[in-house]
Formats: sequence, C-alpha cells, structure tokens
Amino acid sequence: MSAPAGFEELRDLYQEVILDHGRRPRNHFRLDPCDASARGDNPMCGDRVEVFLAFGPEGRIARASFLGRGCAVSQASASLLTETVPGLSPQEAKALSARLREMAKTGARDDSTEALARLSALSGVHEFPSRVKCATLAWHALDAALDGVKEASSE
Amino acid sequence: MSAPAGFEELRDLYQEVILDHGRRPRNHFRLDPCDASARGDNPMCGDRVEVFLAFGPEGRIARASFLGRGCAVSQASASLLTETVPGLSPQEAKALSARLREMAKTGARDDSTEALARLSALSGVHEFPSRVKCATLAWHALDAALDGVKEASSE
Amino acid sequence: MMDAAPARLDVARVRQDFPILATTVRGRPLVFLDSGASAQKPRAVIEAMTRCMETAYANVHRGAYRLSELATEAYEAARAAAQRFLGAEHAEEIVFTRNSTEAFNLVAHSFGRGLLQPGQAVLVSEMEHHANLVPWQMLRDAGLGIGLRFVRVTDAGELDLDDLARHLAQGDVGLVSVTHMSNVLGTVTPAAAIARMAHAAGARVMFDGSQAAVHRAVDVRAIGADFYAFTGHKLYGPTGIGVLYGRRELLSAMPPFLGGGDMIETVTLEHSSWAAPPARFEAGTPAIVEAVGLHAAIDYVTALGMEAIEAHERDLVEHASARLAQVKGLSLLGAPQDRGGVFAFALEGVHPHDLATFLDRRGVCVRAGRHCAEPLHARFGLEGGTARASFGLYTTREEIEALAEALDAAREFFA
Amino acid sequence: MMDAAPARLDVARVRQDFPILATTVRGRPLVFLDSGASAQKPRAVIEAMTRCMETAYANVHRGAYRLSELATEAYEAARAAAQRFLGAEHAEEIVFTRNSTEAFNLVAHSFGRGLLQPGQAVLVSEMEHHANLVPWQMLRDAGLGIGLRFVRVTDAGELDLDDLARHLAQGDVGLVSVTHMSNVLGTVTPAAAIARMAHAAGARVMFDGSQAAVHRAVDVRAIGADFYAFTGHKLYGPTGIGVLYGRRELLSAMPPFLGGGDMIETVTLEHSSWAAPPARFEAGTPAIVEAVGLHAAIDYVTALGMEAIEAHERDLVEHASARLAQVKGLSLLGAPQDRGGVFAFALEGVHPHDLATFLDRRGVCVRAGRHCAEPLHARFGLEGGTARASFGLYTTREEIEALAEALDAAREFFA
Ligand SMILES: Cc1ncc(COP(=O)(O)O)c(C=O)c1O
Ligand SMILES: Cc1ncc(COP(=O)(O)O)c(C=O)c1O
Repeated sequence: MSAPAGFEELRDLYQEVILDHGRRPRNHFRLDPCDASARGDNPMCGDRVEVFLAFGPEGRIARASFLGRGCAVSQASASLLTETVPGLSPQEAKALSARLREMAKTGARDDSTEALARLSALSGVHEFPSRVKCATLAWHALDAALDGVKEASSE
Repeated sequence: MSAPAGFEELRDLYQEVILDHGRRPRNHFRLDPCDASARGDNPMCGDRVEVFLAFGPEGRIARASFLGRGCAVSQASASLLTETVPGLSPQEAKALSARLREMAKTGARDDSTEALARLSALSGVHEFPSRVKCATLAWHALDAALDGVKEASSE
Repeated sequence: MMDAAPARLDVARVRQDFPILATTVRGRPLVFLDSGASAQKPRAVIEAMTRCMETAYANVHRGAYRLSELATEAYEAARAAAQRFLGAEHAEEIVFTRNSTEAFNLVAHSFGRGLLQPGQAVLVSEMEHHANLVPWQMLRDAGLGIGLRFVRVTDAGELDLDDLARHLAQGDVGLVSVTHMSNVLGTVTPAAAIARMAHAAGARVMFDGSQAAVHRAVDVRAIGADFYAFTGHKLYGPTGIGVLYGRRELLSAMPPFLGGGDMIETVTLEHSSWAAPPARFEAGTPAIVEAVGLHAAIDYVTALGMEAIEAHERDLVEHASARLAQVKGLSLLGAPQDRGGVFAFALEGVHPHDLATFLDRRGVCVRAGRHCAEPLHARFGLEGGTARASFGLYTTREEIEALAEALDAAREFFA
Repeated sequence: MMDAAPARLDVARVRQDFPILATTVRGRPLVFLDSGASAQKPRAVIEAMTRCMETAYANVHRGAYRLSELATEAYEAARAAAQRFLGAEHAEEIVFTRNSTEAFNLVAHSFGRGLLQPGQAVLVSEMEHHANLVPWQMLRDAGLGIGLRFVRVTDAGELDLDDLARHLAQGDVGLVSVTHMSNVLGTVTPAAAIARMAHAAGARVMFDGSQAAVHRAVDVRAIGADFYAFTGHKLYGPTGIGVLYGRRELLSAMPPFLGGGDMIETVTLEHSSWAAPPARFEAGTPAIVEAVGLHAAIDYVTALGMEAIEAHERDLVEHASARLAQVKGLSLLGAPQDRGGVFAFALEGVHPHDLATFLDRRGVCVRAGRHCAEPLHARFGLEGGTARASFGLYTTREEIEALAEALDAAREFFA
C-alpha cells in the first residue's frame, strides 16, 4: 500500500477492511431460493444493492447475500452486512441496522459487541457527508427486506 | 399656485398647460357618429383613453374627441391631441404622433410648427421614464384609430 | 438589551443595518414606503450571499467533494431555517420556489391536477393578489372540470366569513386559497378560523403569506394550513427565492411540477420516476446563493424577534391611521380591524400616478396603481388605482409624518 | 493590452478576479474542475449584486418613483445585454427564467401545448441533460397526442446526423430540441446544420446552450435557432436566473406559462388577458438582483472576449486530451471532433465516487455520477456513472497536471 503522504484522513474512510471487502465482496450472489429480499437504489449516483435473506427454523436469519454495483464503500458495507447478520433475529438485525446508520452519521465507533466492532470500520464515512448513503444503502435494503417491502426508500 | 420650494423639476412635467388640460380636458365626450376610434390601455396603471375621429370631405381629420380616465399627464395629452389633430391628413397626424413620442422619450422640444410648439409641454415627461407611457397613450390610440385597429398595443 | 420580554425594536439601530437607507434621492433622504412591493436588504443578507460566492460556492446535491458538500449543507440549512420560521414539522415540507407566484402555480398544477377531482371547486377571495388568482383561472380553463369561485370582501375590507361558509356549504370546495394579509387593504385574515371552516367542509386550505409572514409570527401548524407561501424579497431577503410549505402527505401524493435534473429518481429515454419531496418540486439547479441569503434574512428577523417587529408595526399602523385621517381629501381603502402596515388611499383631485411622482420628488417612495389586485380595485370602484404606502421594520414615525406633509403639499399643487 | 486580435486570456490575472480561487480546501489549493456543474463567480458579479442591493434596489415595473425606475432600467439593461450576447434581434425575444431547466419547461408547456399539433413529435437526442428530456416526456404523457423520439448518438459521442435526417423524413417532427454542447461528452454539435435540416423538414429547433454559451460565442440568428436556452450560474453569473431566447413570432403566438402579476394585461375575477412577451412569460417578481449579476457576468466574459475564452479552452482541451491519454487505466467517454472543456472518464478498478472522494482530498474537485444524463450513460453501458472534469476560463494546464497526477495516485491507492 503506497498511499501518498498526507492522506491519513482517507484511511479513516478506506480502512483496509473496506478496501478488502470492496475489492473482493463476500456472499456476492443471489440466494435462491430466498425468504426475503429488497433492493436499495441511490438514484443520485446509480449505486444499487439487492439484499437476499434466508431464515432458519426459529425465524433467525440463516444466510444473507447481495448483488449490486457501486463504490467500494457501498459494496464493502453490503459485504460486511452479509457476514454480520446471520444468526440474528429480525429485531436484532434491525437494531444493528439502526446502530450502523447512527455510526455512519456521527462517526461514533461502537465496540460493545463483536458485530459492531467489525462494522465500526464504516464509521469513518461520517467525515464525508455525501458518502454516508453509500455506507447505509445495503442496510436500508435489509430493513426493507425484513419489513417485506421490495424497494428501500433512500431515506 | 403655491408649490413648495425645490420643485422646479416637477414644473418641467406639470407645466401650467398640462395642469390646466388635466383639470379641464377639452373635447372630453364621445363623437357620435364618428369615422374612426380606438382605445388605448395601460394595464400597468389602469389608465385608459379612447380617441374618436371624424373625417372631412378630403379625408382630413375634421374633429377629434376622447374619453378616458387616468392621471393628469394622460388626460392632458389626450386633450391636447384633440385640439391639435383637426385639419391634419392621416399621414400628417401619424407623423405628428411619431414626433410626440420622440419628444416624450428624449425631451427634445420642437417649435418648428405651431402644433409641435404647443405639444412641447409634454416633453418634460422624459425625465420621468415611468410616466412616458402616460403621455403617449392617447397617441397610440390615435395611430390605432387611423390604422383601423380597435385597440392600441401598449408599445 | 438585557431584558427583553417582548424586545422593543431599536429602529435607529436597525436602520443602520440597511445600507440603502443611508442613500439620498435627488439630494433628499430616502423615505421608502414601498416595502410591501419589495423590502430593502440588511447587510447581513448581502454579506451572506457574498460570503457564499467568495468562499463556499459549488452546485448542490451533485459533487462528491467538500465544496459541494458545503454548498449543499448551506442550502439545506436554509430549508431548515424556513421550516423553523413557519413552524413546520418536517424540513421536507419546505419547497424552494422562485417567489410566491411560482408557489401558487406549483400548487395549482400539482395539487390541482393531481388531487382535486372534476366537479370540485377552488375558492379564492375578491382581495387576492393576481398570484393567487390567475393560476386558478388557468386551472379552471384547463378543461378538467375544476371550478373557481370567489368569497366576498366586506365594505370594511375584510373577508366575508358568512359568504365563505355559504360557499363551503355547497360541499364541492376542494381547496380554499386566500391571503393571510392583503397587500392593498392591509387586512390580516383569521387564518386559523378559515382553516377550521375549510377542514370541516372537507376542503384543503392554502394561505398567501407574502405579506403576513413579514409582519407577524406564523405557525403553520397552529393555523392548520395545508399549504402556505411566502416570497423572499419581501422578507428582507434576496429576489429569486420563495417558499412553499406543504403538508407532507399532500406533497408526497402530488405529481411533479417542472421536469429536469434533481427532481427525478431514475430516468430512461422512455420513462422517468420522481424523487420524494421536496426534491420532486425543485427541478434543475436551485437558487443556491439566494437560499443562503434567505437564511440570513430569516435569522435577521428572528434575532430582532417577530413579536418586536409586530409591535413596532402596530405602533406605526396606529400612528399612521391617526395622522392620515388629518390629511384633507384623503380616503383610505378599507378599515379592517386587524391591519398590517399597508395603507392604500385616494387623494381627492389627484390621480395616484401624479401623486406618486410628486411624492418621489420629495424622496417619498409610494406605489401607484392597482397593486396586482385589479378585482379588488374594481370591487371598490377604483379602476384608476390607488396610491399605497407600506411599512417595513425600518419604517419610522418621522417617515409617516413626511408622507402626510407631502400629501398636503400635493393636494395644494394639483388643486 | 493594446493590441488584441484575438486577445489571449491572461489566466493568472483572470484568476485574481475570482475570490474563491484563492481559498484552500483542507489546506490545499483549490483545483476546481467542476465548472460544468456550476462556475465560480468573479468579483464583478458579486459586486454588481451588492451594489444593486445597497444603492438601487426596489421592485421593478411597478413603482412611480426613481428608485423603482432605476431597478427597472437595470433589469431591462440585463435583458438587452443577454440579447446582444446571443445576437438576438429584439430585446423582447429574451425571457428571464430561473435556469435552463425552467426554459425547457416553459417551451414544453407554451409551445408544446400552444403550437404543436396532435400527431406531431418532439425530437431530442440520446445525449440530452435531463432538463431537455423530462419536460418532453411530461408533454408526451399529457395526453395531447404529441410524441417523443430520440436521435442516436454515435460511438464517438456525436449526434448521428443520418439518424436525425431519418427522423425528420417521417414528416411529423414539430420540434427538434438538442444540446449545443454535451455536458458529459463535451461534444459541440453542428447547430446551424441541425437548424437547416429541421427547418427544411418544417420543424422548429431549440438548442440547449447551457454548456455551449459558456465556451463559444453564440449567435442565434447565424445558427437559425428558434429557441435557445442558457443558465446564469454556469456563465460565471448568479444562481436563480436563466435565459430563454425565442423568436418573436413564436413567443407572441404562445400562451403563457405561469400565471400571476406582471404577466397579465387586464384581470377580472372571471377572466384575464395576457401581456405581450417577454412579460407574458415572467410571472411575479423576477430575479432582479440576479439579472443585474448576470449582466455583469455577460459584460465580464464579453470584455475578456468569447474568442479568447474559446482559444484558451481549445488549448486546455488539447493539453488534457494528450495528458489524460497517459494515465494508465483511464478511458474517456466519447471522442468528438469538436470538444468543449468537458471530460468524462472511467478509471479502471476505481469507482467514480471513490475516485472523486480521493481527488477531493488533494483539493481536486471533480464530479462523479451520471451528470443528469442517465440515458447517455446507459447508452454507453456506464450505469454506475463516470467521473467528470470540466473547465472554466480560469482553468490552467497546471490544474490538469494536478488532476492527472491525482488519478495515477488513486489507481495505486485502490489497486
Ligand atoms: C447541457 C445542460 N443542460 C441543462 C442543464 C441544466 O441547467 P440548470 O440546472 O441550471 O437548469 C445543465 C446543467 O446542469 C447542462 O449541463
Ligand atoms: C399578497 C401578495 N401575494 C403574492 C405576491 C406575489 O409575490 P411575488 O411577486 O414575489 O411572487 C405579492 C407581492 O407582490 C403579494 O403582496
């Protein structure tokens, strides 16, 4: 990594985990069959993320995947999402989603749970207001999927 | 006349002849029958002048009258018009109308003919751009009447 | 000023905030009594616009760089300021328009075509500014089966609430759109009562706040307004910007007004889908610098206090009513119980235009004509128009005195 | 500069006219390469607006006092300046709008509903900005029987004139509305040839000059344009004002667009009649101060000389074409023969948004997205958008160098 000098702030946004997930998104396929899915669009920039969920017997999320196009931040965020939500109940997933959006807006890290600590890499986006939606797009889609809505409103 | 001091410029516009014709307009009635007539409206201020013409045997204007409402300037201008155009051919009247409009815009007096000298009182209006239309309204109506048009375009 | 409940306006100081008030007209001090047509701008507004253009300008909503983010933040902060100023619940209920006129056209188009039904009627009053009349005439004439009716104005110049009730009782009124303060009579209308009556009859209600928002604190929720419009340049703000408040459910259900960039969600050659409000109603590059200026204007009047501004105006109105009554041959148009700082009048034997020209020579600026309210002038048999003096927060008793003296002089001059 | 045929732009001096260019972003000099979205403002524009508000402000067309006359004169002088700038024959052919977007909506409404016939079609191109697409979609969908078709863009990013000819040959085209310069490809279209083709087929022609008028001298009569639109804020002027040129016979025959004050002749409660153009199309209080600012902007570029501005841009375009070709992994969108100072591009392995954020950290402002031209991006299979650098008269070779270096660094960073 040979970033030019003076780009420390960029590293707040493009932490290694983001660059890594952005370059090689995990779970980047369509879950088929799936129990719930929803699409999030950011019409301003053309970013698009579709989230797929499969539920286990007690209604917990068993598996998650996504398809989409967009910037490193939106793809990394979706990729991290698919790694984080399996095992959560819908309520827990929505609470996590709310926390994530809060972090993206305010920059407050949260290491209280392992899941949040992993996602805290996304908190760096708060310094880049026009990019906050990139980080939250997949999570809006998640909420929509859990609500049984097909398209996420772009907030 | 007890105008307060410092109002000499006002006297350029409101010369005695204007005030007089404004207070007691001449030929302020409907010529009936008449050979031509047209109305001029200034929608911005609600001023309105309708000019009536009767022609003599050789096609010269024999009589002129007007009806209307409006400020001292527009009424005086119409009144002066009805005194000035009798005896003129349509072409002469239109030439006079053009001269009048020129005077109102530029302020140039013209004493080359008796008629123009009389009308030169209206040239004071040029210092008051928003009032120029008041002075020219009747003359637009005159042109329209001579052209056989019923309503004058407001320039 | 330590203790301020309610704060009093220090008019002498306030006047120093307005550079133009220090200028002279033909060597005489400017007595600007045409604020109802457009108000002068305080230094705070001018400087906010300058600062925006000198330090933080870029197009909004578009760039992924700091400067554009700053511009976007400033633009949206202006929206939040307008929201607070009107007491709106959500920032998305604030749509920036060019002026009040565009706000009425927007509602006539998008609410009129989108939510009114054939057979329904729009109700306006006889005292409306053309901005709140002509768009509805155009809607009526669009062949959609939407009617247009008129609430009477009493001889005192007030909205005839009995007539309003009669119209509403017909059951076909979809929208009542009336002024919150007449720009000719000065009448402040009982907005909350009107809204209650309209709502009880199943109608929506829109208020023309072009004048009212300048003179009184406005709270759209307290009033119960469905739509509310005002215009920046009368509120000591820039030209080129106005505000439409619309309740969220209504705006969300309305089709767009103008098409173009920023109001869309997705676009293909064949089809476009619309963004959510307020973006849906703001096509193209907005008046960014003007929004920033309007924000400064709102901050300016808010810091002075709308209550203090209102109190000052009430004092002026009281004083002017008494003083103008002493001017021989003067008759005021209307005698409303609740009057904002606007007086239209006729002076016996002097046409309004001659009068305005005469006053101008003394540095006194009043407007002459029908003030974009022809039907109202016709209603009072004043097709030739009136002269009108209107006050701003910088207007003084001395200026009213100057007006009254000039009126006396005019009468003598033209006698 | 004594001898100046053609004058060269002294860019270093010119830059001193723009206060914002001396500011820094996060401690780095501002390299503003987003002038295509909106241009920065020279001191002359800012000062003209300030002067207007500090010394000569009042509403226009309304007052019978000197201050209002001055404001009216300033407003109409701005119209005359726009007339000269476009080479229009009459000042009444200039309508002030909020921006280009409103100009297209105005023509779509008033020409579209007033003069187009059922069965006729509007022809736009695949490279249009949404401003010159969405209003026509809305007209098509209004149920008036007016169609909408699309002229193809070649792989090089030029207007496909053969396809234009094919469409015109169908004989149903009432209006051709195409850009005079693409805001994505930079393509300058052969306006005069397009107008000749359109007229030969009995169609009217409108040009989107939002970009072109900034980069090239425009003469609407030499082109043969029936309508021509540009927007103030891209021409180094204020936000909140745009210009629509329309040939007099057309404007005179068109019904109004928005209703309200100043656009009427007479008004009764039941009926209104319309003022002559341009007033007919300017409802309500216009953007007075912005018109004054636009006048200053027109004077500013005219004094520099549109030829000198064009020559400078040609030099920049040539330099940028060569320099960007050296950036590894960069592919430019389009390769038009005649390109204005706009370059949209993709950088291998780096999403445009990440790229814009990265560049911003070096003070380099570029735009990322689809630049209000989604169909064009779809046409080239670039749904994810592009990054775009666009030049103004203050842009330097050094800034292009800074961009190129930053692009190299970005590629390394994200690799
Ligand atoms: C080619 C083109 N047309 C139209 C527009 C719209 O301009 P405005 O947003 O000022 O209406 C733009 C700029 O965004 C443009 O580049
Ligand atoms: C009561 C009222 N409504 C509407 C308007 C129109 O405002 P604007 O011209 O800014 O659209 C005005 C001012 O002229 C007004 O006084």
